[in-house]
Amino acid sequence: MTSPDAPSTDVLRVEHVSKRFGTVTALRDVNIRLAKGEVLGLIGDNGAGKSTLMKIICGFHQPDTGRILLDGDEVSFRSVDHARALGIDTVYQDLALINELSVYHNMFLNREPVILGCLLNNRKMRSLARRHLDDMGVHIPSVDVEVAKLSGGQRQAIAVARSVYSRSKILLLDEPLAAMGAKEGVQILDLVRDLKARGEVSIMIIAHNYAQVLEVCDRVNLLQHGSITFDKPTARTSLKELTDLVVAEYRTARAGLRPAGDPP
Amino acid sequence: MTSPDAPSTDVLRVEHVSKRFGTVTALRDVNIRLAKGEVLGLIGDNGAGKSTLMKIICGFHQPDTGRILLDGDEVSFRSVDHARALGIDTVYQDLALINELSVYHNMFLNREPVILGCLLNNRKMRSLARRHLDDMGVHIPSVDVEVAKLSGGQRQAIAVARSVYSRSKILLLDEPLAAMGAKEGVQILDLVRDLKARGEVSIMIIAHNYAQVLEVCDRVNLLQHGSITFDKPTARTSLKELTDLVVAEYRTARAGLRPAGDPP
Amino acid sequence: MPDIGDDVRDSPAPADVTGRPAPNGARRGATWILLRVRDEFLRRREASVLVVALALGAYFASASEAFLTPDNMVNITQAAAPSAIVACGIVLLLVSGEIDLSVGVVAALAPFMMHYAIDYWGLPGIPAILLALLTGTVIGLGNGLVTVLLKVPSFITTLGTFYLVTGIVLTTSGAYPAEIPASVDNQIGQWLGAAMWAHLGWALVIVAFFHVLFTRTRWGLHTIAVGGNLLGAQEAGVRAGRIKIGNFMIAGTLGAFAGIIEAFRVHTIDPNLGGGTGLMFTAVSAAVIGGTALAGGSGTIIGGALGALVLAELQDGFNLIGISANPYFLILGGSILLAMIANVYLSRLRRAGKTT
Amino acid sequence: MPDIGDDVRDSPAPADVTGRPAPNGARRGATWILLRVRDEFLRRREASVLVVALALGAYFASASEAFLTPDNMVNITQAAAPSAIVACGIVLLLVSGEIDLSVGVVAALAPFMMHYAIDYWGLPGIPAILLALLTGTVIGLGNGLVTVLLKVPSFITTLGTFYLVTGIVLTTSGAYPAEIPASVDNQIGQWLGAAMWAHLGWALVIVAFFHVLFTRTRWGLHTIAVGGNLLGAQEAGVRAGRIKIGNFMIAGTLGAFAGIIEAFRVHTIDPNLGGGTGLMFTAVSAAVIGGTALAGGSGTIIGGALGALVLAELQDGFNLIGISANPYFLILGGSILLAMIANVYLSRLRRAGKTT
Amino acid sequence: TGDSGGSTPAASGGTAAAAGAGDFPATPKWKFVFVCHVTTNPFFTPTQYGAQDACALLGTDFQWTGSKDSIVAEMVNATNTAISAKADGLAVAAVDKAAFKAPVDRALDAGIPVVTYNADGSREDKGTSRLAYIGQGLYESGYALGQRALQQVDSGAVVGFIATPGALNIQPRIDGAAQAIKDSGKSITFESVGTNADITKGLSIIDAYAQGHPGLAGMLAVDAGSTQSVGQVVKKYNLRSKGLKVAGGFDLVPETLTAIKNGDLDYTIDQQPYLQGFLPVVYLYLYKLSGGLLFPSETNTGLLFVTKDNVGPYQTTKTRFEGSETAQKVVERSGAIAHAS
Ligand SMILES: Nc1ncnc2c1ncn2[C@@H]1O[C@H](COP(=O)(O)OP(=O)(O)OP(=O)(O)O)[C@@H](O)[C@H]1O
Ligand SMILES: Nc1ncnc2c1ncn2[C@@H]1O[C@H](COP(=O)(O)OP(=O)(O)OP(=O)(O)O)[C@@H](O)[C@H]1O
Ligand SMILES: [Mg+2]
Ligand SMILES: [Mg+2]
Repeated sequence: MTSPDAPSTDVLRVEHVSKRFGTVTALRDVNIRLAKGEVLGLIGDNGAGKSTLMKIICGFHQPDTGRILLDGDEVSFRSVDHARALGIDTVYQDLALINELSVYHNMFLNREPVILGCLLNNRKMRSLARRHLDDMGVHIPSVDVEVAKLSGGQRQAIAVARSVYSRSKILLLDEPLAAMGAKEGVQILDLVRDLKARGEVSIMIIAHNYAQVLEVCDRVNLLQHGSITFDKPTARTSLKELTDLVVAEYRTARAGLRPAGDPP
Repeated sequence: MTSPDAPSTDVLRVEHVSKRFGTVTALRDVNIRLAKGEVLGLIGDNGAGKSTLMKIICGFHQPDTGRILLDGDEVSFRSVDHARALGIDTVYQDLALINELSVYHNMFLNREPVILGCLLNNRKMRSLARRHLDDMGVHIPSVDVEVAKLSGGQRQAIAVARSVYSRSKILLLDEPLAAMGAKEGVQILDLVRDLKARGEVSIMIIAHNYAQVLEVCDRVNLLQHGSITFDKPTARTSLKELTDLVVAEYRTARAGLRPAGDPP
Repeated sequence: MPDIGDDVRDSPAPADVTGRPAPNGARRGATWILLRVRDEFLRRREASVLVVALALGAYFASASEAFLTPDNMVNITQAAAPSAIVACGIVLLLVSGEIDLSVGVVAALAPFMMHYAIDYWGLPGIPAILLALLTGTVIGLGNGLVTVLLKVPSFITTLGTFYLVTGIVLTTSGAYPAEIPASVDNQIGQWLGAAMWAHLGWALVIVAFFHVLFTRTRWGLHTIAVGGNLLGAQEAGVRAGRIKIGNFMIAGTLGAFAGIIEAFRVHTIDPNLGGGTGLMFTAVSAAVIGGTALAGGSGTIIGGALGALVLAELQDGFNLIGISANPYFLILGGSILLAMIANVYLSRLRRAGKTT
Repeated sequence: MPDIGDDVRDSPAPADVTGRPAPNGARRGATWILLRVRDEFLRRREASVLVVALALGAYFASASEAFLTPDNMVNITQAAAPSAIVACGIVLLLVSGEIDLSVGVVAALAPFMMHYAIDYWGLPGIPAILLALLTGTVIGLGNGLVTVLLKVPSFITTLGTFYLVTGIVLTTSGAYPAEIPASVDNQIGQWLGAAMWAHLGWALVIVAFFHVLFTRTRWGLHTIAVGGNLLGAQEAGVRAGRIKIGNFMIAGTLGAFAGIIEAFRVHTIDPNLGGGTGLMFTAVSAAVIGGTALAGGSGTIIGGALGALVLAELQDGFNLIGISANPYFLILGGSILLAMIANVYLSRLRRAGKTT
Repeated sequence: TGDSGGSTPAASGGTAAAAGAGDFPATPKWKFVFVCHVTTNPFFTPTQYGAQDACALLGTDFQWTGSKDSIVAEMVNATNTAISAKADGLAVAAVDKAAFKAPVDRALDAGIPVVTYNADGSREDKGTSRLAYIGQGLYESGYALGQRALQQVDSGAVVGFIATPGALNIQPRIDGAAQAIKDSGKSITFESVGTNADITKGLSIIDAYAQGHPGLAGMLAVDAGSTQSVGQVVKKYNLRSKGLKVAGGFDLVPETLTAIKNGDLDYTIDQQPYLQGFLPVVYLYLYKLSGGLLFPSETNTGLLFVTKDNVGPYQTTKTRFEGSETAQKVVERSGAIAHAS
């Protein structure tokens, strides 16, 4: 869909980004690009740094080194709010829901429609929330209920709906299907496909289910121990290749029994 | 592996259990049985009541009606602690980790080895924790780190390790692979297979990935809107049957556009 | 005061995913309206405190004829108003996960600021009063900045401010009360607390305003979000620092305001007004009685005001009956325990009885 | 006091998953030990408060020759000990997500119980003292039961108990001080607070005991779990109710004990011992200064004790220098703010400087 | 030398004359420590002015410390600290008969002269080995409060308000008042009612009590806040016309004086707190100067009933002697001095 060296069409470029937490190096010299209308899959082991990368792109963390380019211009996000104002929206792996708030308030948190310039438009939030959740095939007792009372999948649906329906330029989805039922999962993938078809929005999806990644993504990146080690269009790879890439390491480990120390 | 009407070999039977939360009926007249050494898969939509059922079996919720039989004897759990004393252990969907505590303290929470009758044996907890996590192929910076600082998959690994290594009679796993990477997921399934091979423990797994369910489970139950609607040995069903069962409903819904009201 | 938005929820409400029969015909019409009113009442978290407040009122009315006289009503509203007003700020702070111990001494400082501004610096009445309020705002800002930017826990920040402001009040006043300046000891003073019903009026206006702010604006929603799940709120882009600092400023301003109306009421400017931590303590108690969680994330403004009312009723009622100094505390403690056990029991009933 | 288990962590520590070079040879030997000591120190959350306490000590020692005299050391330990002891209970309670406002008046009640038991009920000294301690335990039990079983927020439960116990103290004593009974005004009294170093001894023993309880036993671990994530702890089978009730009982007992040693020290049984909420307030402040979160889930016993020391140093030091009451508060407030900003800054340095 | 009135009464001492004051020899700048039970109470504002003025006069220094909330342990701590700091003299408000024995002994052992002021143990037991007491007993002043009320009341209900029951600075006063009424043998019921350290709460409480108890024969109060509130409540409900025979209390804050003037209060007791600060400094100074030959003398600072008749000067003059003014100035008076006929 995009040629590897056409920066002009890239809505997002991450260049040489590193990030340490205390003594843990979560990311080292990572480069990523996302073209307009593209869906990029990001895969990798647990603790590889995927979520950290995403949180840097959405302005939650600040990178230690490196820079981020939006439509070719370097940006430095002061906050999540700032990044969102520039069109970047995120589904977090930990969902970032407020247990104390109702479903609809969570869905519109920090993006609440108001009337008279200041009063919350609860009516609008309620009906939109209900519609979006219906679209996703997720049934919840009521949009007035506090999210603390919902099931795992219902909670995830709220987080996904919050971002997917936000009409932003760039969507970052961190394991959006992790707690989703088979049926609801299919429906969300449909939704992503719809968005892609409209070509307005560029999406980056983190997922551990490679079949799903291959199904909706245009391109796959593999993050290993904080570095990107693989970058191919999905058309030119396969489930087998991805599985082999990742599981190979595991096989060797298993074959040689348990490694003596911690692997690097 | 077990004949359907041999209650004598069932380590666990759930009979006519119902549960309401305020106005939401999460479970209605549910019957489940689990034979010794059996691995039962429990599948179903988001919000179907799977986690609620599991929390009743492990003593966290009390059922409104119905009863639970352990090795043929009716039991009434006063608390999670009580159920655990009787050999039931659980991986919760929300993981039940204490962010403020270290990895190893979390792994041994409420099951801490002590020396001199009262002092925590931190040395033992540390080394065991490290070993178990290595077994699962999960790498964490250090077992001394607070779990709040870990990635989603790392956190899940801790919750899984906590229960899987507890040597209890009955293991309840609520979406144990949801946040797991491909590699780590394979390793945990291996672990479950190991446990099964030893034949000591009976396992109930909730999962949305039917392929994985078919791979390790002996039998599958489907929970729909609070009731069990399907119960077959995995040998006599297939990925297609399960998918059709669940997604059929979705197809009809999609075909007829959006349903007018909320479905029942 | 029902949520404005409550009437827009669909009927039939999709309350029961597993298909509970829809409301039947009989529920329409008059019964339906009654049930709606009952539901609406039960839906409100403040309902149980209100019942407790009413029950206490009924008890004291039966125990003493004087309880329901207008004079005594004035007395109760005057006792409840300052803590209700301060409780508005405290509820916002507690909900957002912070606390302000200094609010009571800010109440003592504000009337002195007014006094200094008028009598020493020659300001006219109204600007002097605004300056006094602003002092509260600025102290709140200081508390907020130290807490949010320097990351000192607010308990400690405001403990420091508490002593600091106490010291300022004592050194500047010589620990001696001052008189209300003549230039405000007139109509202005009447409006600002000296008149019989001034306290009630201000309390109603302020409580109503903050109730709307808390339940119907983004500020309130974000306050809950920040207190309920700080990380989550930040991930969602909520500016947690701003919210907290803002709430400190609100609390400081309201503390100053409470101090001013109290000074006008008791007609003296006393260095010990607010009783050190006393006013803060009463306001926090009112907030918690009203259903605000000390740990943050949930609360109600009206509940806080009702909590202040409950405390004022207890104080007034037992004094009306005439309990002596020593057993007074015994009885007060016992009644607080009883009333709050009843309150918790009522809330549980309420939750069980809710039909939606 | 390093964790006993700290020495068992593997070397090379797998600190850096992404392959930071292993500790090189130079780190072995003497340097290595020094670095280990430094690391061990930096690892401890109490390190920053300790530095603040030492810095204050150094400042006051330079400002007044009398500061480091043995007499003054006794003064400081006597001022710090009661709040350090009470802070142990308060830390446990705060960490498990609760609070006890009544602990200060329990301190006032306990010596009166001793007095009644000996002088009115004819008990011998030691049993009377045990009875007095038990009174604290029982009040704690009551607080715990009402909070846990009846689900009244502990702020309100213990506010009720606070007034209740105040009432009991005042009515039974006639609001008048009593004398230390003769049968304990001897060696027993010396051991229990009258002797110069008794306060320090008790404080060290109690703080050490609760430090071990908190950091090295299941009780402490479960206390953190309950306060950090109540639902999660319950899901893991931790008996949250028991932990909380137990901690209330500990707090009550320690309150009673603090009251008794204070009564012996000042050699009078005063209904105002503890100053109402004063002692509780100081203890909570000490706990929070020491790094305990008001919202629960984390804290340290030693930090609480150091917090009490910091407060006692400030009080003693400024008195020694000769600051009078009114400006005293101003200076105290300012120094609390400064000291705590330094404290937070030091903790941040500490976290950044940690090598593991 | 008298004009050292800074804005803060507690600022330590006055301007030290390098040479001695007057024709006294040069002395070191002796430092006297006052330990008070309610350090920030307005009652003691004039006391601090008194100490400050004496210090300015004599070229000495003083420190005002103790407890804010009448906590004995804090006072003991402050006393011990003063001993550690090698103070040159101590003035202690001995509000407890047992607690100060050991500290005072220790101070005397260390060669530090100690006097007590304002409170001197209990009635039957002064409790310390202090050199002298300067002041008027709290209990005695309360007793006087009650006795004076008896001039106007023969029967009925009398209430006494106390801000902080059990607090050592005022509990003895109310106990004294109760005793005076009891001793009279008249058929008067006396009830003590707690108000609050916070004057705003206190006012509400007194208001409620008055409403619940129509027909009170007397309303007394033992602290400044409660006294002024009694005056306001008497005025608000015009209790004078409803059978109230006597209303009185303590201290001289402006609202109280207004109430006296308007007749809402019959009397308030002036304990002359200025002298309780001035005299201890003078006595301690002379003791030091004379090498112990001039022994401090027991001084009853007396009490003064301020009534409608003599309230005038109190109201019209703001003065350092009453705490209402920081600057020192001469208060002119003229005419005959009231005296018993
Ligand atoms: N706030 C933090 N403080 C300290 N360490 C952190 C923090 N966040 C992440 N880490 C560490 O950084 C590494 C990368 O974490 P990250 O969450 O990015 O992994 P991930 O690729 O998203 O893994 P998963 O698939 O399990 O979600 C992990 O080792 C984790 O422990
Ligand atoms: N504590 C609770 N209070 C109120 N309602 C609850 C509570 N727990 C669960 N529910 C409701 O019960 C229903 C079943 O929830 P449950 O968590 O059992 O679903 P689940 O099958 O595990 O779904 P998922 O696959 O999404 O995890 C949901 O509608 C949920 O909202
Ligand atoms: Mg992740
Ligand atoms: Mg679930």
